[in-house]
Amino acid sequence: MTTVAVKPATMAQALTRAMRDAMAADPTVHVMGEDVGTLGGVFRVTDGLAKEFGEDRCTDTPLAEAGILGTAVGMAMYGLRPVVEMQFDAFAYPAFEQLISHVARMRNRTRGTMPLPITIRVPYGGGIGGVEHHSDSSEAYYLATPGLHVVAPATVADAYGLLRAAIASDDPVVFLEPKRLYWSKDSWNPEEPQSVEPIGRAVVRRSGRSATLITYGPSVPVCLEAAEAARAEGWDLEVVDLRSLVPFDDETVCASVRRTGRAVVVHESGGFGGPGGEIAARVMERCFHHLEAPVLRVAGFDIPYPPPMLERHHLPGVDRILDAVGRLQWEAES
Amino acid sequence: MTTVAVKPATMAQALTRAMRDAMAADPTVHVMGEDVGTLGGVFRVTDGLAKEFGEDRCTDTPLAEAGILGTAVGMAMYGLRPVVEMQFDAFAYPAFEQLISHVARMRNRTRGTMPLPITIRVPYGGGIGGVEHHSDSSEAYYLATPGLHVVAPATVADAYGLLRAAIASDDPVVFLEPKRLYWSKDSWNPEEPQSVEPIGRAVVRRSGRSATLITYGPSVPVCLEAAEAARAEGWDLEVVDLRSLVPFDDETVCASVRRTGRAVVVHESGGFGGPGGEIAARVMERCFHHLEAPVLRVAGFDIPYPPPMLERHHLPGVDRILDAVGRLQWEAES
Amino acid sequence: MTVMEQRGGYRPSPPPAWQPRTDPAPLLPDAEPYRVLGTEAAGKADPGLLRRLYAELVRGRRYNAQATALTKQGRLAVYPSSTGQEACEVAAALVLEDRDWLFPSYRDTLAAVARGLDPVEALTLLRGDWHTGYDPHEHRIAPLCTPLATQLPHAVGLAHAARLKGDDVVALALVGDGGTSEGDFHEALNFAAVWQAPVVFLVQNNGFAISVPLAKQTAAPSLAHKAVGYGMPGRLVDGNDAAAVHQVLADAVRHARAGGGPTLVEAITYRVEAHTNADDATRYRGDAEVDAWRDHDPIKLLEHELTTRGLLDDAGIQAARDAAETMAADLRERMNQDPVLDPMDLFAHVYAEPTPQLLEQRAQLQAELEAEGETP
Amino acid sequence: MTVMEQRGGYRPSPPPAWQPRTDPAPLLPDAEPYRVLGTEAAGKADPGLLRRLYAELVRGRRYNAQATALTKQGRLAVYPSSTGQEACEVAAALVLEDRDWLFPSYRDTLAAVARGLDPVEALTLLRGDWHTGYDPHEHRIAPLCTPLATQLPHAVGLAHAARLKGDDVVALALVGDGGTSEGDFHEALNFAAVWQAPVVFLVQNNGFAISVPLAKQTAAPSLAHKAVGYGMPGRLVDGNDAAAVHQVLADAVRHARAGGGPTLVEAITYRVEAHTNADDATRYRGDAEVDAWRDHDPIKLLEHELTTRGLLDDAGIQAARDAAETMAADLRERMNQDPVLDPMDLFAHVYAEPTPQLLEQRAQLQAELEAEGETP
Ligand SMILES: Cc1ncc(C[n+]2csc(CCOP(=O)(O)OP(=O)(O)O)c2C)c(N)n1
Ligand SMILES: Cc1ncc(C[n+]2csc(CCOP(=O)(O)OP(=O)(O)O)c2C)c(N)n1
Ligand SMILES: [Mg+2]
Ligand SMILES: [Mg+2]
Repeated sequence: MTTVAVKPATMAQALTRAMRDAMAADPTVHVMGEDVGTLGGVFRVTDGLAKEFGEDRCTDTPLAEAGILGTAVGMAMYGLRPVVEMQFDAFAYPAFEQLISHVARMRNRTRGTMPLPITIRVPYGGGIGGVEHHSDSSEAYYLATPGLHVVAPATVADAYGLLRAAIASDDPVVFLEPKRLYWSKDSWNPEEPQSVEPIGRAVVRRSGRSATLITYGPSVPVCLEAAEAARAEGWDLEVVDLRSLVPFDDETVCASVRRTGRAVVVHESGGFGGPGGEIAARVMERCFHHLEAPVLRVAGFDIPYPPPMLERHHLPGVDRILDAVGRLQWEAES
Repeated sequence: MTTVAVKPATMAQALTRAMRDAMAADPTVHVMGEDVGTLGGVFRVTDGLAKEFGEDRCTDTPLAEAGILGTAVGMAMYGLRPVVEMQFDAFAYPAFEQLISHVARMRNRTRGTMPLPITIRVPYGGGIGGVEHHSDSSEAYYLATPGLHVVAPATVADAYGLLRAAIASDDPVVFLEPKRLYWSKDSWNPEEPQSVEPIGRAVVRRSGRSATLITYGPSVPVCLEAAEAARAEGWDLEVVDLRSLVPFDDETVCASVRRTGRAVVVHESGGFGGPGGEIAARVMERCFHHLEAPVLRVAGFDIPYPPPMLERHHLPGVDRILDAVGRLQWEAES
Repeated sequence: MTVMEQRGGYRPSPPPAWQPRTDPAPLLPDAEPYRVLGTEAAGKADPGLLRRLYAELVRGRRYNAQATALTKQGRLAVYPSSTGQEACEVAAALVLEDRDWLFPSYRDTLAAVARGLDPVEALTLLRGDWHTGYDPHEHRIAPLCTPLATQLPHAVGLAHAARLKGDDVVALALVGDGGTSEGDFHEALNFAAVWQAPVVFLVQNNGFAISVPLAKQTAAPSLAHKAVGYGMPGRLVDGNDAAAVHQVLADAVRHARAGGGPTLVEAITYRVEAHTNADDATRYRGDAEVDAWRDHDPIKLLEHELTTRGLLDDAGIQAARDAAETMAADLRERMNQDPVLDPMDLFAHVYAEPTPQLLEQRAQLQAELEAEGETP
Repeated sequence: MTVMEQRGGYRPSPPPAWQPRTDPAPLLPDAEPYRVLGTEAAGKADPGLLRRLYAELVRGRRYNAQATALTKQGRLAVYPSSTGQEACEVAAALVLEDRDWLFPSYRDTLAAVARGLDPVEALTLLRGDWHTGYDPHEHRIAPLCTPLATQLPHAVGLAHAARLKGDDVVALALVGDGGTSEGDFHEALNFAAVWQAPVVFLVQNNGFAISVPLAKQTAAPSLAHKAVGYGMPGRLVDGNDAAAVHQVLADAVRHARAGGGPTLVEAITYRVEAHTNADDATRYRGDAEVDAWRDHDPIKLLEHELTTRGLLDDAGIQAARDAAETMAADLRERMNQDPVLDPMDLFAHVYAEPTPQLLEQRAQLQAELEAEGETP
């Protein structure tokens, strides 16, 4: 056997590869959206798919998000597996009626006779210097809509594995792709055979004993960085990457918090009415007597996403996370 | 002075009266929506307004919710105060892009130079035997959208007072009208001068010492009923009616929970990602050391709203509330 | 560069790429709604088809009456009647092949029934025991759609998918005049035309969207004129003339099947009853208007044609009525039985596999019901 | 009732209420885009207007070049250039009275600048220090709108409100060819026509929506043909002929002002540069197409006309270029200064009064910044 030097791939490349493999394996998989064909998407995530599979399998649609999702519903009714790209998070909003009133409910409405295996890829979150409407974190809307799965990868390998699982799922999946991780790389090797990662399982990204950081998507690397920095303060932080918000992996999360007795939920999305409230409440309900301190939240502020030059003040960073960890009532410790 | 026997009015009538008084007091107030003019709305809440103020002040629009809200934005830009009716909660979804991307953000976008004083009336919630899409509780979507106020009256007097405040507000207000309370009556006397109720203040509807039920809108009467029933079990429950979800009255809520040491959040909206998570998390953050038990939630199930014949199983009722109260770890009491 | 140089070197050129993409003339609807009954065209119509349409109209009218009666008896939560619009409903059902798909709106239970769906299954939504009472794949009838116009992109997507697969399938989507104002109408028609999807859109212009008359809904010459803006043909038809509706739809279906792309058909009809049993139509319209339309009635029109031409006699009329009564009696009887409900269905179909959270909630409800003694 | 009785008693009647609401013929656009330059119509154009348009075109082209250059220097986050479309941008600005309103899309900073807005304020969004860099009321320019087509209902609502108030105000809304596919386009045009609002819609059909060519966007004969479906006139114009665009818009504005209702204008133009500085246009189109359009250039066209007719000489050309250079130098200099930012602005304008929750968050950020030593 010869060892080949392999260039690590970016998350964007892993996502492309996931769609390519899914399309090759299953002729019912169709990619559609604005600029996904000839251009390969504004983030180049669908690069090469139209060329390889033809424009009927990877289609540049007219510019109308409700139309995109609505026609995808019809295609799914006829047995296809549409993978829809919404160009930016805020541009999924025109499709909300189709999403809430149909995509999320069609299986239930028809007693399971008309499932809709649609994957909705949403480049999401901030930190890329995008002008207004290009940096929203819209997961709160999806969480509150029963019938959807909501998934957000944080690593290159998960981007591949979870997207494959999403496309293979018989249920609609909102697949949140952290925009600012598109160009992140890790040890994922595109030359190796890749594995599908089942939806619904959180993972401990870093073990620790002092407290648990519960997070997902773009905030995972930030939490890992915070955990490193926390060592200087004498805290050994555990980092749980949820990976999937729906279904929610109570087991992994609660096991960690029961071990550490303290938790901070971290996400970019606005705090009020955001996922953090749900997560904190769940943890409290389940681990109340293990908690040494309230579960705290570090989130985006409750404001419209700021202009690029101010976004760093909005985004949860290492300092803000450490500050929250510091407020976990350590005095009571000794 | 002579005493006159006064027929109590319904919530629907109080809402009509609030719009009428606002329109009479301020010529910039315009009511618009589907069937609000000649018909007076499918719930008759705008009854008589077109007749009294003319069709230009109370307008039957074409059937297009994004168009309704979008043109209301333009009208507000020119100095009017549109009061928009969405015919049912699920039919507000087509207007979400206008709501999220413009209504909620225009003031912020323009550094306050272009406020949008729009009131969006949403007949909301279930319990009226409505077929699919007629009974949603969509407040989670509004909560997670900074820039909106979110208000839900539970009494006839509040329906009047809060709607007047909403229309007078220089900010957009999502005004959630509990459909099944439209025909509820209480001691409100339409002949008396009425007062505006400022947005943002919760109120204790019933004092009690054992535990706090935190609720709003259609669940308020259910909680009051549950509190009555709880007396038989030896519990003296306090009921806090939030009235406004944004802004949130932490003060009133926390004062109550600090007194009682136990709390249950009750709402019809789905539990996962619903308002209850936010509320429970806030209470925990602020009252951790006063809590004898985790803050529990009684909410709708995490399912699409059920068909009429099954909705009673979905809606939080007295038994389910008492059951939750029973799980507030009373053993630790003595 | 000086002016002189420029003047010598530069010649204004026309805009390079632009050309009219299609000739609009054939897309424009005729000035008057197309009619068959009472015109020469009726002579060319297939008598068998006319008789079949007649029988279905009579049955449809009876179905509407029966369903409305069931609301009064508390057996249906609500019923939006299509009385007066039966020609559209029935023609839409009959024009399709078995393999084609029908996309009804909330008012179109009759179209589903005329296509062969059991009326009880068609009415499940309105009775309130479940959302969709049938397997859409069985009769190729999409769920009755409540959010207006949202079914139109579904029809386009399905037709497009069938075409991609090489299947000979046409989708026919129904929508009301009010529904044409929704953005989804626009987006669906545009996608259909760009994709040349085999889909036919039938707008039943019944004059009202609940209380709102057409004049407040649109300023267009006709709703069929909207077709031009998408590059598809628009057709106007007398919606109470079952033969005409059938013919116009049949042409459009044939056109779609042959790869010619979508058509928009506007049928001029009238909602004779209130919006639903819960509506009070006297608030927004007078009797005179309704009476005028009652005269231009789809059943009367076709009956007149058939009897005048000796294609139908009293016995035939009676036979149609009897068949309708049999259907109504059966419907009445079966709707008078309480449906069997299982509260656990609330959790059964939300996902392919229930989430752990749903399993917890299911267990909670189960426990509650056991405590109440409702289930064994 | 027997067949005989019926035959005697019933005469089929035509559908009672229906009649074509308006004659479609005058709504239809002409077969060819309207042109002025190089045609006889140019002789009738006001020379002063033509010279003014020319000066603005030259300034506009320079503005586009300068803004693109600023992206390379990192002074703008992104810039969507309107190079090649200056005739539309400039004509839209010049056709309005002071009291009228302009509703630009994200590409239309030039229209705002041509209307009098300080270029630095116009570019604030794209520099990234705040969303909208100006008070919309000052120049009656709505915020540059990023979500496509969503500004169109705003324009309709504003025009409608002005009319209700009795004010003589027209709204002009800009949208791209891609934007016409959105539901909001449809809903806005329909509301405008039903309300007869004084609004003009200008579609800049520049051939592309990012990478997607018009042929994948619509199958309509032209985008102007969409007007018919709303009952408003549709007009086609050569979008690189500034005189023609100005004239067609002026007619539409006059029509709206006189109470005649809305007009849809499609200007055929071309996006000469990439979608934005971040886009790579070679992925989806060839040089030949671009070159052909460079020849049909708005500045060249007008310059040719003016010089040929002796209305412009080398000195005049030079003067226009000098003015443009002055603007560019000033813009460059001012954009090279770092904007002064106050992080507390994040909380200042979310509500009229910040909520208690926002006050807490504001205090948190304040404390963080103090700890960092960023603020005093
Ligand atoms: C998106 C949406 N908005 C509002 C409604 C409420 N609604 C139900 S029927 C109706 C009127 C429909 O009119 P039309 O499309 O003409 O159909 P018709 O009732 O005449 O058959 C309205 C407004 C709805 N179902 N969906
Ligand atoms: C609702 C919405 N969807 C998607 C986008 C992303 N987007 C920005 S510009 C653009 C293309 C616009 O094309 P067109 O309307 O022709 O305008 P042009 O760029 O040619 O000026 C797209 C898809 C957006 N801004 N808004
Ligand atoms: Mg109708
Ligand atoms: Mg374009």
